[in-house]
Order: sequence, then C-alpha cells, then structure tokens
Amino acid sequence: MTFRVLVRVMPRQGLLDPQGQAVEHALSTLGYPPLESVRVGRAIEIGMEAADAGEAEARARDMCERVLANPVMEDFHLTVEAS
Amino acid sequence: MTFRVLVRVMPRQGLLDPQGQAVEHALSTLGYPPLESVRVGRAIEIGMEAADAGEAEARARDMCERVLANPVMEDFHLTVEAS
Amino acid sequence: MLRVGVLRFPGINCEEETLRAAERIGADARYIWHRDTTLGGADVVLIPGGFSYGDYLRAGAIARFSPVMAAVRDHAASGGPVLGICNGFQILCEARLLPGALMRNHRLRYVSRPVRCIVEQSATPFTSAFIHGQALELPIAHGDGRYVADSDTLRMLEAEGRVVLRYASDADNPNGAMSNIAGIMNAGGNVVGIMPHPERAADPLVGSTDGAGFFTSIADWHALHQPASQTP
Amino acid sequence: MAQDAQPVTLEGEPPITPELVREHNLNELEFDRIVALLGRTPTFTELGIFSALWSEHCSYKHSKPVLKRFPTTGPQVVQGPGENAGVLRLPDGWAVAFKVESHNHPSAVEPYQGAATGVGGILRDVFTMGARPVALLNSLRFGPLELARNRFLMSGVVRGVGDYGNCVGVPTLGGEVGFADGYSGNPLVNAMCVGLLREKDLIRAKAEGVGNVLLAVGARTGRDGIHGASFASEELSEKSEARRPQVQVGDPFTEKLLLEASLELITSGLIVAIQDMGAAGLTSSSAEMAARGGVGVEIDTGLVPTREPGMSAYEILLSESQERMLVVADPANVPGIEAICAKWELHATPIGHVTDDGMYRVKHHGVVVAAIPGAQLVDDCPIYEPEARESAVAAARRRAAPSASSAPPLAEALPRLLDAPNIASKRWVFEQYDTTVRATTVLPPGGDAGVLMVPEASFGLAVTIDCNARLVLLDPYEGGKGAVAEAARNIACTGAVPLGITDCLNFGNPEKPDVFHQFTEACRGISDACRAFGTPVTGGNVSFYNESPGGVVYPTPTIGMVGLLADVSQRVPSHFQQEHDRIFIAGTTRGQLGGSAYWAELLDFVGGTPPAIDLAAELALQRFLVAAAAAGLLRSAHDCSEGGLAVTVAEAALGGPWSESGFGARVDLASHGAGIGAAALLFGEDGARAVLSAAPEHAAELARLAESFGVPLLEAGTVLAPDQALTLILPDQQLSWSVAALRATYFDAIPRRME
Ligand SMILES: Nc1ncnc2c1ncn2[C@@H]1O[C@H](COP(=O)(O)OP(=O)(O)O)[C@@H](O)[C@H]1O
Ligand SMILES: [Mg+2]
Repeated sequence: MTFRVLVRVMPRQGLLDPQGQAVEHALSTLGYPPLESVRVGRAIEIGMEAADAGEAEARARDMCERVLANPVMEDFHLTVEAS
Repeated sequence: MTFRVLVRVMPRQGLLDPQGQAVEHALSTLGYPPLESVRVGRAIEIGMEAADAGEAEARARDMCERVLANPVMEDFHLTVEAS
Repeated sequence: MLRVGVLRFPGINCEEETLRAAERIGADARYIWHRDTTLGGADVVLIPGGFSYGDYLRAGAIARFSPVMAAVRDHAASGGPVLGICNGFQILCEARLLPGALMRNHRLRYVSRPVRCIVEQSATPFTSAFIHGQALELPIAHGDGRYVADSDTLRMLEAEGRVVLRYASDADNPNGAMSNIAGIMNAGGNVVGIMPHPERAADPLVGSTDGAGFFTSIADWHALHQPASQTP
Repeated sequence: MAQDAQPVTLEGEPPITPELVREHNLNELEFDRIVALLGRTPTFTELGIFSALWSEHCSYKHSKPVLKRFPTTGPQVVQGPGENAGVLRLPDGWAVAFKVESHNHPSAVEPYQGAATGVGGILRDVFTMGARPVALLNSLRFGPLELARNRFLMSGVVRGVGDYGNCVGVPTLGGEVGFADGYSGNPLVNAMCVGLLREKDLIRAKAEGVGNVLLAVGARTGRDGIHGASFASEELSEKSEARRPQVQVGDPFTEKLLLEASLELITSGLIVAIQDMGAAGLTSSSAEMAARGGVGVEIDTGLVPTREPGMSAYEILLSESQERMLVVADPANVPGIEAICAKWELHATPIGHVTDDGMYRVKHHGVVVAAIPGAQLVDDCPIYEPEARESAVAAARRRAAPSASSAPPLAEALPRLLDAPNIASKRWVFEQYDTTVRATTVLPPGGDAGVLMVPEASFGLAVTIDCNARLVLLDPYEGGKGAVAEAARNIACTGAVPLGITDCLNFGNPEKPDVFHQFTEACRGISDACRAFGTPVTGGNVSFYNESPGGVVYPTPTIGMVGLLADVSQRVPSHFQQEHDRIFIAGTTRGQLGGSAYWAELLDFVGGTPPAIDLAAELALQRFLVAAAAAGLLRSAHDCSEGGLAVTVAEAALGGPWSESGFGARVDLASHGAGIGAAALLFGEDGARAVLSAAPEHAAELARLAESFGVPLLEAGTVLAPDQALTLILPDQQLSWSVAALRATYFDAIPRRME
C-alpha cells in the first residue's frame, strides 16, 4: 500500500526562532490582530510503499531520528495517511 | 478560545524541489528502501485567539494567501486544532 | 613530512584555498574524496567550508553520512587533529564529533564580512601559535552560523575551556550565537570547529594574515608529535 | 526511410491557427516566412521551435544591425561576440572569459528565483568555455524604496543573487544598485561572471563530426519556464501575469556539480563541444550548436530524462529547466563521459546525433515531429530596423533647468546626497554576498573596481559593472560613452589597464521610435568609447520590452569591464589610507550639473544637458592612473562620478565598509574650477576626474607624471587623523562635517529603509 507521511520538524521550544519572529512581525505590520505565537519549521512529505500504516510510521520515525531532524535543535511530529 | 493552526507550505507540483531531491537521495544512500517521493516545504505553527475554529481557519487562510505562501510557487494546507 | 588531508564533499567550495594554506606551511596536502574509506595516511584532517549537498535539509546533515566520515571518526577517536571550518564545523556538529548545532543566523541573512574574535584556547593543534586572549580579524561568510547548545553543554564548554574562539563582543557577533561562540573543541582538544575562515586570511595580498596561525600551529603540533618511525 | 518522413502534429496537440501563431509571438510576416522556408505549414512542435528561436531574446531581430557596428577586434581578443562568453588574452598563457546577462522579467515575477537562476545561467555561460568562474558582479535597478513592493523585490533579488553564487562558491567582487521611478514594476537584474582559463583549454560551442552523439548532462527536464524566451520578449502586462510561465527554480548545488563535471570533461579531451541549455532550452542550444558547426542534428525527445511523465516533444524542447548542458562527443567516448559525470553524481544521456544533411530534426519516441533546415532556422528570422526618433519630451528635458530656489543649503547637500540610496553605501547588499571565497579577493566591493589575484601568477584582474542610466536618458549618445568611460575609470583607479567589455542593453519596447533612438544612440556612444579606449566588445545581451503599465525603464546599457593589473601587488584601493598623505584632484572641473545626482536627488529634477564625455581626456587619465600605480606612487584613487567632487572626496575619507573609522581631510577647492558656482564645483559631474592620495614624498613625482600624460593635477589637501573633520574650502566659504556622522549616514541609508 502507498502511504503519505507528513513530517513537521520544528525548532525546539526555548530556542530563538527568528523566522517565526519575522513572520509574526510581518503579519502585525500588515494589520493582523496580534497572535499568541508563530513558529516556523520544515514540512516534509514522504510517499512510501509499506505493508501497513504502522510500518510506514516506524520507518518514517527512524528516518526522522537519524536524518530528518537534529535533536539538538529540533522536535518532530509525524502523521501517516493512506493515499 | 485559543487555537493552534498548522500550516504546511509546499512547493507546487511540477516545480523542481532540490531539497526534496537531496533528501530522497540521502535516504536512499543510507539504505532505506526506495521512496515514491519526498518534498520539502515549510511548516508554520500559529497560536491564535478566535471565536471558533471557523474564524481561526478563515484568518489563517487569509494570512497564507497574502503572506505565508508565495502563490507563484507554493501551495498551502491548513489544519486547525483547539489548544 | 606532515601530511594534511582536505576532505572533498559534493558542494564544498573552499577546498582549493584550504589546500593552499596547508601547502604554505610546507605540508604534503591532498584531497580526500568523500567516498574514500581511508584518510590516505593524513596526520591532520581539514574539513573545508562550502555547501556540502547544497546545505539542503540542514547544513552538514547529509555530508555526515559520507563513507569517509567513519575514517574521520576513527582518526578523531585516536587523538588525530581535525579542523572543521564553517561548513566543516557544521558537519562536525551534525556528526556529533562536536556538541551543539549551528542554526540560521538571527537576522535570517547570509553574512559575509570580517569579524573580530578572541582566541580563548591555545592548547589545540590549530591554535598553539596564538596566545590566550589574542584578538584576530577573520572573514566570515555563512547563513547558518548561530551556535546553539543546551545549557548543560554550554556550562560544560565554558568550565572545560572548550570555547576556542569567541566573537570579541556582542556587537561583533554576526549571527546570534550563544555566548558569542565562534569555535569550540571536543573534550580531547583534537577536534576543533570554527565559523570564521582562516584560510582566507593567510596571505597579505588578500588583506590579512591573522588566520595564518591556524595553519602554522599544525606544523608546530606535528614537530612535537612526529611518530618515531617518521623521524629521520 | 524515417529520415524522409513528414513531420506530424501529434494527437492532442492544437491545430495551427492564426490565434495560435499570435500566441507564439510570431507576426504574419514571420509566419509566412516559416511556411515558405518549410514549403508547408509547420507542425505544433515546429511552431514552438520557431517561436523560441525567432523570439527577440534568441534572434536579436531588432538589434542585430546595430550591434554589428560595435568594435570587436583587437590583439587581446581570443573570442569575440557569438559564443557563450567573450575571451581575452592574459599573460603567461592565461585568458579571461566573461559575460553579462539580464534576468529582468523572471525577477519581476519571482525575485528570488529569477535572480538566482540569472546567476546560474551566467555561470554556465562562462564555464562552458572551459573557464573556472572566479568572480561575479551584479547590476540591479529598482523603483524607489519608499514602496513596499520595491523593497520586497530588492530583498528577494539580493537574496537570490547571493544564495546562488555563495553556494557555488564564486566571490562577488562588484556591482551597482540604482533606483528610479521607471524601474517600479520593471526591476533590472543583470548578472556578470568572470572566469579564468588556460588559453589552450578554450572550447567552443560548435557541433562537429557527423555521427557524433549529443548528450544531455545534468538536471532532468521539467515543465519549467516553457516559453520563457518569448515571455522575455514582450511587455509585462496584466495578460502576462495571467499566462505567467511556471517559475524556474534554481539548484545551485547541482550547478556546482555541473561546473566541476564540465571542467573535467573539457580538460579530459573526451568532448567536442558543450553548451548550456539556457533560454529556450534544448531547442536553442542544439540548433545554435549545429548552425555554428554547419551540420544537422537529430534528437529524440523521448530519450531526454524528464522530471515528470508524459512530457511532449514541445515541452521538452522548450523547457527552461536549469542546470542542464548539451554535450557533443565521439560515441566511443560515451563511457568515459558517463564515468566523469557519475563521479559528480550526474547523469549523461545520449539523446541524438550529428547528421550531414543540415536538418534540424526532432523525433518523439521515433515519430518525426520537426524537420527544419538548420541554417535557416537560426539565421532567417526577419531582421527589423525600426524607426528611431527622439521624442519631443526627451529633447525638451535636455533643455530644461531646475528652479534654483529649492536648493538646500550647501552644508546640508552633502549628507543628503550620501543618504540617497543611489549614492549611499551598498554594504547592505554586498554583505549578503560571499566576497572572499577562493581567497583571491584583493579589493572587495565597496571601492571602485574589484580586484582578484591568480595564485599561480603575478598579474591580477580588475572587474567592474557600471551605467549611469540617468545620463543615458538625457543624452543616449553621451550616456553610452559615459558608461564605458566610468567603467574604464573604475578599472584604472585600481591601477589596471582596461581590456574589454561585455554589455547588457536594457531598454523599453524597440518598436517605439524614441526607445529605438535611445538604443541606437547609446550603442553608438559605447562603440565610440570602446574604439577610443581600445576595449572591444566581446559579447553581451539585449533586453528589450522592459515596460509595464507603470512605465518604462531608463535606458540602461550596463557595461561590464575587465582590466589587467600587471603586478597585482601594486593595486590601489579607493579610500584614504594614511594621515598626512597629500590629496590630489586629477582632471578638469567645469561644473556641469546637467543630469547630476544633485539635481535629481535634492531638487527632484531629472533633466538638463549632461556633460559631454571627452574621450581623449578619459584615456589620458586612465593611462596616468595606471602609470602612477605601476610606479608605486598612489596610496588611493577614487573615480569621480555621481555626486561630483564632494561625494568623491567624502567617500574616500569615509573609509571602507568594514573599517572602524574613516579619515579626516582638508581639501582646498578655492583655486580649482575658477568662476564656477559653489554647487556646481562641489556636485557637478564632469568626467575624466579622480581624487587621489599619495605620500608627501611622492607628490612632486606624481605631478611630473600627470604632466607627461597631459592630465591636470591639483594638489589640494591633506589626509587628517580619523577623529578630524572633513573640510572643503571654497572661494568664499568653508564647509565642515563630522566624518563619523557622515559615515553613519552613508552606511545606514539603505538598511534604514529596508528594515
Ligand atoms: N549589487 C552590488 N553587488 C556588489 N557590490 C556592489 C553592488 N552595488 C554596489 N556595490 C559596490 O559598492 C561600491 C560602490 O558602487 P557604486 O556606487 O556603483 O560606485 P562607483 O560609482 O564608483 O562605481 C563598488 O565597490 C561596488 O562594487
Ligand atoms: Mg557605479
């Protein structure tokens, strides 16, 4: 089966997130009402063949831990969709 | 109410995605089984006050159209969570 | 003779001048290809700057998986000197040969300019030619140079004297690095990573020779540590 | 035999109708000529091919006769116009390849990618000649920074230029940024690349050898920028917004691999020719290579590696996907070529071969979809020489004068000029460019020309890119001369001898008589200056139709120049270096304010008659500067251009972009330019002038040297300590400014507006 794994890699809480700040600033200059918070990270979409959603998730998790996120500065979140 | 809006901004289909390509290539050299596709974009997490999920979504969509995504090159996807 | 190996990953772009700076101290300097599995007998390894794998995903994130990195790891583990410059520093952090990480510059822009920094550790194979506290002006050129680490790591680096190079002041800090850190070393002091480019400041014609000491230190280190078998 | 099969329009492709022809930007005359030369109606694929090759961008149909009048020869010329880049001879078997290209339209739509891919294209033009890129320059124009859209464009363009060149590892050594209303909606992005090669390694993009294979090397072909070439050849309008081609995305990492692989292929001797698939992609690269070699080619688009399935021949031929090369080689060498490419993680794929019948033939999975006589395809596009007539508005503008009543007090004028983005330091821009990679940068941006050294040699190269478009607007002929003269002055100030130019001619719609007048006159001016200086034109680029509903650009013929510094250690910086040094003014001041920055920035008046460029005086000044540098007499030299003497002296005193402080200076202008009004003396923009400094003990010798070259030289003042003021003495008054305050104004002007 083909799955689509959506990965969100976000800067660790507590670390300065200048991109988030820049977006927040841009939005407020444009007159949007103030926001609670804005954080900017990376979105990765992976299409993969796997026996089931569990396998897809396990493989994607392994990729995140080894490659896609750097635990020193980032956290990641996964969701798996059948496609 | 406070909502968390998750935005995914991805390179348009058909456009070259050098990051996605590089990640796909790296994962395959690391011995992962071949993937169908890898695309890399931006993930934005916005915390906001809104009357309801509909309002949060409408505001976030407007921000995406005007600021967060580059309509020439990118598509975006939104999800709203109560937080 | 002192043998210096300069790693070449796809996308690295400072290898020529790094090699040249090593040759200037009389070393037998050679490139080491990223697919090689040995260091070809190099006494010292230099990882030059550039954009290995385009800096895609994260600077240094993909290069650290290159076949040659296993050999670099072994070399480092047995006390062999390794210097990572700019992208080389990023690769060493991603490879966990140095603690911490390098993130997007705080102003979100690439910065290319000379910066003032202070040598805070001269007991390394790359900084012995400097005196502690010596001020240098060195070029930087990077988009991801903001050094970050958790507070325990930062405390440890400071306590153990492992900050090798520090931007001279907050105003000189070009990227928002924590504690103005411009370069650090591992616990053994043999693996060093720095954001500034000393190889671009090793010739009076290009404006400064403040960086030359990083290379002459290698020659001094070698004179002290020459293996017995190689002594004439 | 398949060879003789009639090409067909494939199923699903539209029939050839007058609307379709118009959509391909071909007029009736052009279409009739196509039908005549084919002896039939073209297929859909053929229509696409003609549309690309007969676009303004590829065919130069409005500019060819004018460009033919450029001087293109000289003992230093190894390769003149017609190749991917021009090549000039240097000492010791070295040569320099250089070229400038515009990427204006793509940058207007998507500033980051548009600028980035512009840099990518110009790098490829240079390394396909067998040269290693060693310097980049960029010439940028935007509308006023008061408008958010212009700030957005500028920050995107600068990031795009920077990210691409930085990643490939080529230092940026110079450039310019200008602002005027006409560039709102029509930003100009001109990128220049300079490469070094051994002359013997030069390779030309000429397909040869019947039976040789054509290989596609590098990135896969996607649906990017289809019809970019014809897009670049029309005015921007609401309509073009709608039919906006897909943006081309640059991949500088692949470019770096392609650069290394290409240079290795060239030195390996395994290939016959190599060319970038630039504007109009595979079509123009293959057709031009065949035409240069006088041979035919046959390509099967079905063999071209694509990024997406189901691409048609039409799409594959016209795609402008970046980072691709077309290589011609003996079939026996294919394995060797594949091995070099594999080393650099690239693929080389045979897609066709060279034929003896002169036909440009395309198959798609074996079915012939195009068969066009190759030479006619490239050469038979109708050539137009439209009417050229100066508009009454332009003539009147030249005769006009500002009302003097609005002039600010003199003491305020200098800081206000230093705060004008056109004059202020461009540090905010070049700080985002790697200026020191390769460790060969001897003079970085922030002065006159950039200077680089060659580690294996003792000579150096000086590089610059210049155009004062306001002067071209007011007087295209003098302005064209002036652009070359300013470039040459910048080069000579470093001590280098000007060698040759490349040009990027950015104009409006050539079908309008006043635009075509600007174009022909500016080219005449460029030609005359190049002849006088012995700096031939080695190539360049024409960008017409820089117009939008918001207006038209100033005529902007950007001049890229390279110069040779015989001994690079003798290079001269542009800022004062040492207290007590003597300050000199070389050249004659007549005090002409026509077209000046003073009028434009402070009186909001763009008009008047710009100073005529005295080519003999310019040449004498250049030679004097080179001789003085070679004799080691100069501590600094700064060319006098926008803002006149006052700005030039101030810039020399303010110091470089990274120095902690500048120097004070005291300059006595009382005896200089007798009888000239104070504003004209300070801010007039006569050419052929420079502000120099020299050690006191060299003053006499410098004066003797100037005299021997017939250059008027006034010893006018002294460099003072860093904490001293800048003082200018006029016949009836004395003006003083704090150098620290001027420094802050000059360096903060652009960041203040951008952030
Ligand atoms: N876009 C740019 N990129 C790199 N350097 C630039 C750019 N714009 C200006 N500079 C540098 O700033 C300095 C001053 O430029 P400019 O004002 O055009 O001076 P000049 O009139 O003497 O040519 C030069 O060194 C130039 O190379
Ligand atoms: Mg200029």
